[in-house]
Amino acid sequence: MGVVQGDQMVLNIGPQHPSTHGVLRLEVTTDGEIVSKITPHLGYLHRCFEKHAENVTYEQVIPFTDRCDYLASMNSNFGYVVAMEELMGIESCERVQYIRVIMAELNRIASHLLALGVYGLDIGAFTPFLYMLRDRERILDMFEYTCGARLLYNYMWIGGVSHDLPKDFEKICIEFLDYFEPQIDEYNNLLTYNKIFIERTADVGVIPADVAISYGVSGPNLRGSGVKWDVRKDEPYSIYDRFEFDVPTGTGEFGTLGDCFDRYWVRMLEVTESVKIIRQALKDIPQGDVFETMPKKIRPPVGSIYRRTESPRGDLGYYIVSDGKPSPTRVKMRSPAFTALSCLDEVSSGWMISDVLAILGSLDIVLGEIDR
Amino acid sequence: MGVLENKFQDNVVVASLDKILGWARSTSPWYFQFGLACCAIEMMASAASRHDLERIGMMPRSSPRQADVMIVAGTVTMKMALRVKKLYEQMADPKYVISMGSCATSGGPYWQHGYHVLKGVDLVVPVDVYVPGCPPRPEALIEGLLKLQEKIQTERPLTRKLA
Amino acid sequence: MTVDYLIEWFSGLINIPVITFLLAVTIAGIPLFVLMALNATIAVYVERKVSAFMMDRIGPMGQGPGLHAGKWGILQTIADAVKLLIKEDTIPASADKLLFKMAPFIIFIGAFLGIAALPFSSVIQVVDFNVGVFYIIAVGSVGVIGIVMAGWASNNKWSLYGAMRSAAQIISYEIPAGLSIIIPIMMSGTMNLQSLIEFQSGTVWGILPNWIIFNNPFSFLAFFIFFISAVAETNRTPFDIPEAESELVAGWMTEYSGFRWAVFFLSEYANMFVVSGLAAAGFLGGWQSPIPGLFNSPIWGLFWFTGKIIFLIFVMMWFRWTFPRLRVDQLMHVCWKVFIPIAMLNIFGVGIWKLIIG
Amino acid sequence: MTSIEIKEALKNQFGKSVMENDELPENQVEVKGEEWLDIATFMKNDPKLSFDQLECITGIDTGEEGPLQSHYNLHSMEHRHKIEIVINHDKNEPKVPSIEKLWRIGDWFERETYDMFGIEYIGHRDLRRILCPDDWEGWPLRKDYEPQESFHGIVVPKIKEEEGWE
Repeated sequence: MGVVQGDQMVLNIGPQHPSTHGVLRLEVTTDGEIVSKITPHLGYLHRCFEKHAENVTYEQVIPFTDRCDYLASMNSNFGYVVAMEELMGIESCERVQYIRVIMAELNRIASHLLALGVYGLDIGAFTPFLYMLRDRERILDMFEYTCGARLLYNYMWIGGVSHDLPKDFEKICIEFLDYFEPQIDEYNNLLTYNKIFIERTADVGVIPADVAISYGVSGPNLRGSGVKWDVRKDEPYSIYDRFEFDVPTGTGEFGTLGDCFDRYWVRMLEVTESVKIIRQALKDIPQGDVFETMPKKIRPPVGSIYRRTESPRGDLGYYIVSDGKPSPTRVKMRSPAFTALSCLDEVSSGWMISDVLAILGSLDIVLGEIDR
Repeated sequence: MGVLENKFQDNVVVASLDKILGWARSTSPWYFQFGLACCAIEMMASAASRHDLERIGMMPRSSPRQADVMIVAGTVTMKMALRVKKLYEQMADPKYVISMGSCATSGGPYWQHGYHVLKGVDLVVPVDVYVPGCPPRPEALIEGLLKLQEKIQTERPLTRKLA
Repeated sequence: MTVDYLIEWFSGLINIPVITFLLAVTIAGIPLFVLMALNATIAVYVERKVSAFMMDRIGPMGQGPGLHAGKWGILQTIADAVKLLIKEDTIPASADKLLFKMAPFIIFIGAFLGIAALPFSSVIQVVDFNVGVFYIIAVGSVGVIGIVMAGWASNNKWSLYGAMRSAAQIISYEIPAGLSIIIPIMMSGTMNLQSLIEFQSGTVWGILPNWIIFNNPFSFLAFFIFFISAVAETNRTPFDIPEAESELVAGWMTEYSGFRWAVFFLSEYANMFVVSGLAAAGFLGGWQSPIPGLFNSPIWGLFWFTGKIIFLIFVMMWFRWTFPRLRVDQLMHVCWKVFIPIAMLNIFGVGIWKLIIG
Repeated sequence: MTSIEIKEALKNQFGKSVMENDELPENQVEVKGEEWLDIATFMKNDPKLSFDQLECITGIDTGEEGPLQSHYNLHSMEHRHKIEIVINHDKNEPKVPSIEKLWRIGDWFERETYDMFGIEYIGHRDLRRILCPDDWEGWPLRKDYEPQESFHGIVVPKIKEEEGWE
């Protein structure tokens, strides 16, 4: 445990703790229930992604990106292939672009469902978590039907995707969306509008917009603070500029702008937006060969690129340096969860222990991505 | 346990008592919520509605003291290895370990250049069942747990062991 | 009651008061203990099944290789209990060993003594105190001493947090619970549980049974305050902050394993039984039939009383698997600023009601 | 503003500290390490530039002959423009002023780069390793890094090429 100094007590939350979302250790200085300082200790899942990336070829990096953000592997893949295609100056065919968007948005729903469910669990509600996981399973089924894997897909390749969509995918996907949309109301009735849930999340852990930007907080966490920033809209990549969707931002509905409830609520709204995008994409998807634009040899020219994409957790950036050899000189992943976690100390000092875990849950961190 | 363990000669009574104890232990292996990485998500999926680990009597516990099975779900790093060992030591006997996924078994995809990855959790704690896969499907995990239950049933906790 | 009969019967055989008393108490205690164990076993099984059905799962099904836990997993909790009995009893090196060992039994005694005074039927009751209500409330608060002992002795920060939260919570919620249970006492004019239940016979407005909950609006409100406070006293969601799994790992039970931990579990379910029993006796007519005038024999009484308890326990489970958890300050807020003032006003209201109407 | 305009603005303000380097692509600007804190302060506070977001700090080891590099990706939420700053470090004694007071995320990014490359940030309030354990040896992402043979008694099994496990 820690050192006791006067009337302050040091409490170690983690590395093994039910609600640290993985193996994170928080060294919390408390005065009774009130928290005065938090020192996060990372690295319990440091799996040397960047070292591996330097030692394997460009295509072989993709499976490692899967394992970084294991809740949204499609989006991790997407970021890497978008950066690589830009570095190589190639463009994949239309069908591939549509398939990628559909997969990425489906995975965004899956990831948000888990985030929302686990957040309920952090607050103490067990049942919504399982309801959301139940619906997430159906998304995983569709992924499995397409590429054979449930969690880590290695689906998006440079210039293409590993498998074309199955013939009846469209039908299955529409069926799922029709089933899923009414479910959102059920979650809201069960969890969102629960009085206790609102009491626990509204006004708690407010991140003002300027603090959020200074800490590099991005994605739903930044939008929860009222900043309308979405890479899909503001720096469109792939074919996101063709779809109509809103960027939901926090409104401080039950409390202050930028509190835990706003972050939670933005995620819930984003799920609906993703459904919209998928419906549009399914309507317009052209026929074609998904292997058509895949380069035979991947040997990007000397140079470097930094490209960011919108993963469910925020701006997922890849910095890739090539020196003309078959394997990259450097691949750096700018992980959104890493930046989100960094503001924990500033946001949660002065709150109670229960609130710290509520704030941590609302940031939706994935340790695989923080530690890489 | 302690007091009674391995104290008795083999006979009919002890054998049937052993059988009852083995039944009880194998029927209620409570697992330790110990998610490390990607595999933890599949472990959660196994416990959730579709696969439902509770069917085979598994209940999650978050304190090591009350758990019987530690499912090492995910990559164990050097920084974590010492903690894994400590948590294992904190569990009360009888305790079992399942190494879930190739990372926990051997380092998995990270075995070659993973300077910070422990090459197999069996370097720090004894493992009863290895479940392969990256990550193993929930079905695979359940199969591993059933194998563990079979193993527990063959144990004879009361019978004195031959030297 | 039962104890009195036994003492009378034994004194016909042996004429030494101490021995007859001890014999009678022991013999009366065994069924109580069996009841407690049975209650915990069944309640844990039911809780697992109820939670599973609420979550779209199926719960324990007794599946497994070779021998398995029966159809629908009905032997599941028995297996759990046997396993816990033979599991290693770990005592942390830095723990206060004596207190660590004693704590589970103090919690157990608190729950055990409470059951002794529950009126299962007009003839089945172990001890019929003339201050039964007061007695149950009093022994119910013994448990908190055990919890604080457990939390302190474990020498673990999670345990300490859990114990401190628990002490604050249980002591606070005893006040609204106590203030609300005064209302049946005011109306019936007795603290004896049997007379309290007898008071509730007959009908009110011709249709509803004359239970105290239906008697007047104040008592109706008082029941809910009592029941919610009772849920809080048993440390269950949404008031489970002392053992909040996602915050405090397992709260004050963090360091306990095996048998000692099983005793905690036993006591938790026994506590639920006791508070539900008190709610049933005080507000829901105890062993009175819900259809006035019908099914009123003592055997039916046993059925009605346990039925009401089971229903209340089910509601507690329903709470647990539906609601999120309150924060510690919100918990105190609800108690001191909402429940206690309302409970006080209730007493006042019932007094006026009695003066004017009844 | 475009990258070229930003570069011009920086040159006007700092003159020689902003270096001419034709090898770099258009969106990158190389600056002198010693002046970096002043340049960064200007870039953050100047209303025309107003880079309020530090997106990423990337350390790069360019090989045996090449230097250690730091790449700072900056972005302005207000003007929606971006630039990449390059700083070259001496490999034997990589030092650069810390900018964690300007952009709070710089704190963790700098700690990460320190952890991986051993670049020292002068003026950082709490420069510790962030991912590796505190008693880890070496800078893992440098090209000449050799993994540790044992860590707190845990022996790392060595892998020989082709033969597999030792």
